[in-house]
Amino acid sequence: MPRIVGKEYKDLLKRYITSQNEENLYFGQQFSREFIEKEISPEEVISIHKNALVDVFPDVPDKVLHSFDFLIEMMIHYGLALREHQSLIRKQEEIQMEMNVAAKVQDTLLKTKKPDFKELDIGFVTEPAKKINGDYIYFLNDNCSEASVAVADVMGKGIPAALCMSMIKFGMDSLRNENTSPCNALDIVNRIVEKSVDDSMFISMFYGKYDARDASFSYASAGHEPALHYKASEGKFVELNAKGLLLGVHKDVEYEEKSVILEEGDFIAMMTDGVTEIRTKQGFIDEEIIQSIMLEVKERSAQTIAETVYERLSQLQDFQLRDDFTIVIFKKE
Amino acid sequence: MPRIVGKEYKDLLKRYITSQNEENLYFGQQFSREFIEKEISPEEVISIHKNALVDVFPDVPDKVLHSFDFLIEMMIHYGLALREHQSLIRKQEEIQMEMNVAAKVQDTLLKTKKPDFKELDIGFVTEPAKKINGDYIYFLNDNCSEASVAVADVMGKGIPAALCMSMIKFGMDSLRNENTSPCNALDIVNRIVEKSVDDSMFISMFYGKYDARDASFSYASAGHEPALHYKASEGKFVELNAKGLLLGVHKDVEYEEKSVILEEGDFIAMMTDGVTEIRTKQGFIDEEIIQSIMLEVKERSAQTIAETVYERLSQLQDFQLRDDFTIVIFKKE
Amino acid sequence: MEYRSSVDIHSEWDIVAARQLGRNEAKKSGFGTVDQARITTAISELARNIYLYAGKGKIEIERHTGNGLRGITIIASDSGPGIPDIRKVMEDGFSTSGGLGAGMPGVKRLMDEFKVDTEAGVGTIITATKWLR
Amino acid sequence: MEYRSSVDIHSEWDIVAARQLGRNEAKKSGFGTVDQARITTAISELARNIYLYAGKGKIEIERHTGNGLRGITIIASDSGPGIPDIRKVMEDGFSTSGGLGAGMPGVKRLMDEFKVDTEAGVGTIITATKWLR
Ligand SMILES: [Mn+2]
Ligand SMILES: [Mn+2]
Ligand SMILES: [Mn+2]
Ligand SMILES: [Mn+2]
Repeated sequence: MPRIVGKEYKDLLKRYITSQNEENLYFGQQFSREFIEKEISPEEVISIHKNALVDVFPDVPDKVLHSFDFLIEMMIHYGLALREHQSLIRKQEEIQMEMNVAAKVQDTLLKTKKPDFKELDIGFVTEPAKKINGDYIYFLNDNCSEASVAVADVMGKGIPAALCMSMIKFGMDSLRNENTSPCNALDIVNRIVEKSVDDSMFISMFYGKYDARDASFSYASAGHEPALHYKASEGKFVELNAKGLLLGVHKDVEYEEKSVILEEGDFIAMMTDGVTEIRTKQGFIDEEIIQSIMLEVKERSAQTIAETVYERLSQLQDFQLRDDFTIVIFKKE
Repeated sequence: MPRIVGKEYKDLLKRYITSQNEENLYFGQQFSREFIEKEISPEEVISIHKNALVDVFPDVPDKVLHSFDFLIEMMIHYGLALREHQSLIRKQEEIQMEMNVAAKVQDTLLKTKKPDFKELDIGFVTEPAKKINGDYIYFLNDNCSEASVAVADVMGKGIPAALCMSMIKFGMDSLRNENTSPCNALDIVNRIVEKSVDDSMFISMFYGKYDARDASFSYASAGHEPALHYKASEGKFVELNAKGLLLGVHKDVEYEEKSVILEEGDFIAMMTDGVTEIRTKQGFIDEEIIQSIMLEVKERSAQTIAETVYERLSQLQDFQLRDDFTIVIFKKE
Repeated sequence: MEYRSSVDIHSEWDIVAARQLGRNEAKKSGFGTVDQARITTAISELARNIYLYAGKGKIEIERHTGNGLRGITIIASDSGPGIPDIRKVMEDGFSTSGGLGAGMPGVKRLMDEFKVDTEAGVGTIITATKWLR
Repeated sequence: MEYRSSVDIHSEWDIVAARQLGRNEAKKSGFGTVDQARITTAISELARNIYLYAGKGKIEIERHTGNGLRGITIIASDSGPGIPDIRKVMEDGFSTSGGLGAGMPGVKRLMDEFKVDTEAGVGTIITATKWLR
């Protein structure tokens, strides 16, 4: 324990004992912060105090001095808790840094290239609620006439979700060379997931495929949120539902496949539940809000539509996402 | 502040002031733990102490009492640090739980089956330094005459490493159906890694393949620690080096492939740098320690050899691993 | 009934004046020594923040008396730059390691109720209350 | 030169005896009040662990004197079940929340050097030293 600290403490204590004014307490407290920064433990503070008191007031009764020895003993465990605290803060900072690196690795690992496709304008936004994203978008662009996308949401957030996701990525990679249908794609990914993860981990996925030859959009869903089809001719939205279990539940699942034709100005919005199940302090928002936001900007680019939905909904939530947020727009030009 | 606590404290203090014996300090300290559990802050302890002292010793001088008021003021920031500590511990527990789930997911995702192979006794230990392992073992057992293993170490530890590892797993999965040579296996995995991760992420890998038809062990290395070949006939170890860059650096790398013949009682030890670069407070350990540990138990099973190395080296490090620890033993019976 | 008094913060000495006012009011409200020290520390932190980050401002002390709940409210207001990222400022873990003193999470812990209103370029009002139990 | 003395641990009262021995030896070594209390607390934790988890054992105190380094070593030994997962026992974060007291990380912090030897079914020897500065 530094001697200078004891000297300074004695001076402050002496002044306070002489006249109990606020100024001395203010400086005393400022001084106590330095103590904490210098990792002086509370039992040392008591000991410094005891020595200062004896100096200031030499005839302090023995009983009082004994009482300080007792108090020092009482403070030892407080001192330990404080030192543990300092080590925990260091640990916490390490974990933060690790999460930042992990988020960067995830970005590179899962990067997917948006197809550059004539007649089809593609836009998307995907934002994690915490550092690490548990939603996932994967684009496939097999040949010059087809563009596909898989939108997935891993149950749970954070690291466990991220680990599962890299599995999906490599499952999807294995589809690259096959010109496959939506229900077939889900079937293949489902087998991989079922084999690789345990029963507590589920993944929902929407798979959509646009075929430029007949302007058809075919889709299948593994327990995922329905997509929305904006019909420009009617100025209305239609929900695109397709039956199918979540990925990873059973080995053999029948995925229903459906299709619609896209007219000029039509678009498809594929989302995760982080978009549709937004909660504010007042409760869940009405899903129609999403449609009305999209209606406002329906003439704009696919990317603008996606970004507008994100900005408006994140404002509604005071800019604090409770779940990962992902939206993909396929718009027929 | 509960009144009962004050009463009990007063009794303890009174007894201590009367006779300064150890018993009272022991009970006092036990009591102080309860204080911490009840979240009684250090400034409250000083206040309890002051009140008890006045009770025990009514003619305590005013100056002493003022000094306690000063001490209370000094303790306020200590009290805040302690409460912050309690909230950090709760946060830490949350992260721990997430890590536990992630570790479980990783285990399931990366599970590999040790080949059950006649003539070849296989043993291994892989222990993460933190919750999540950045070392990886992958066994392949293509047919009845060949058993292969890949031992990998992702640069860095923890979550970022775990994300990369699932990529390696799916890279290896794609080898399953090819009866490939070690240098070919490294070449394929290198291309996947190079494509998927950014330039700051490197992976070292040792690939070994035992062929029962001629008792040969062929191997290749991507910047990995050399393996050790124990020659029973000479009672000595030989290092198995093979040239090759780390995975993920360049797209096209030539991996050197070599091979040795295993005689009865021979074994190969493949390790990560978490085994060979062990540091104690006194500095790095001499690598010969590993050899002398293995010599001691060379007659035992492959699993016992692996476990003995782990136990001894972890003791040398005071049971605190600084890096993930992985060792695989292939022993000719 | 409510008694209201205030101290303008222009210099470091005004921090001491605000502390003194708070301690007196806390004593009048019937708070014990430890709670007096806590309320005073909270005032000290808020006044110091005004002095350091806004230059000047005001600390008001409201003493709630009467039959209902008794307690003390601190209102710290300034026309400074505002707090750009409240989430970050309210985060734990830096109050003891850095030189920032107890910081906002500390003030929140010292009191029972805590509220921040802030707008960039307009200023900040922090309201914190402690009830007598 | 080294002075060695010891206390057998069979009952909770022996914990007090071990503490007393440790405090006396620490005082003789020239440690101040706070360090005396720390050494005594470390002994207390170790003796309590013996009492709770091994049933019986021994606390030895070695006092290092002479021209070189001066200090005190505590050797706590038992023939109990051993510590199954030392890494877990050495982990931070549970000493204050649980009812386990300072635990092993606490003892390590109270002293300057710390070493555990343990084997399942054979027993545990913990050695901890504090140097006089
Ligand atoms: Mn999710
Ligand atoms: Mn979701
Ligand atoms: Mn590593
Ligand atoms: Mn390593």
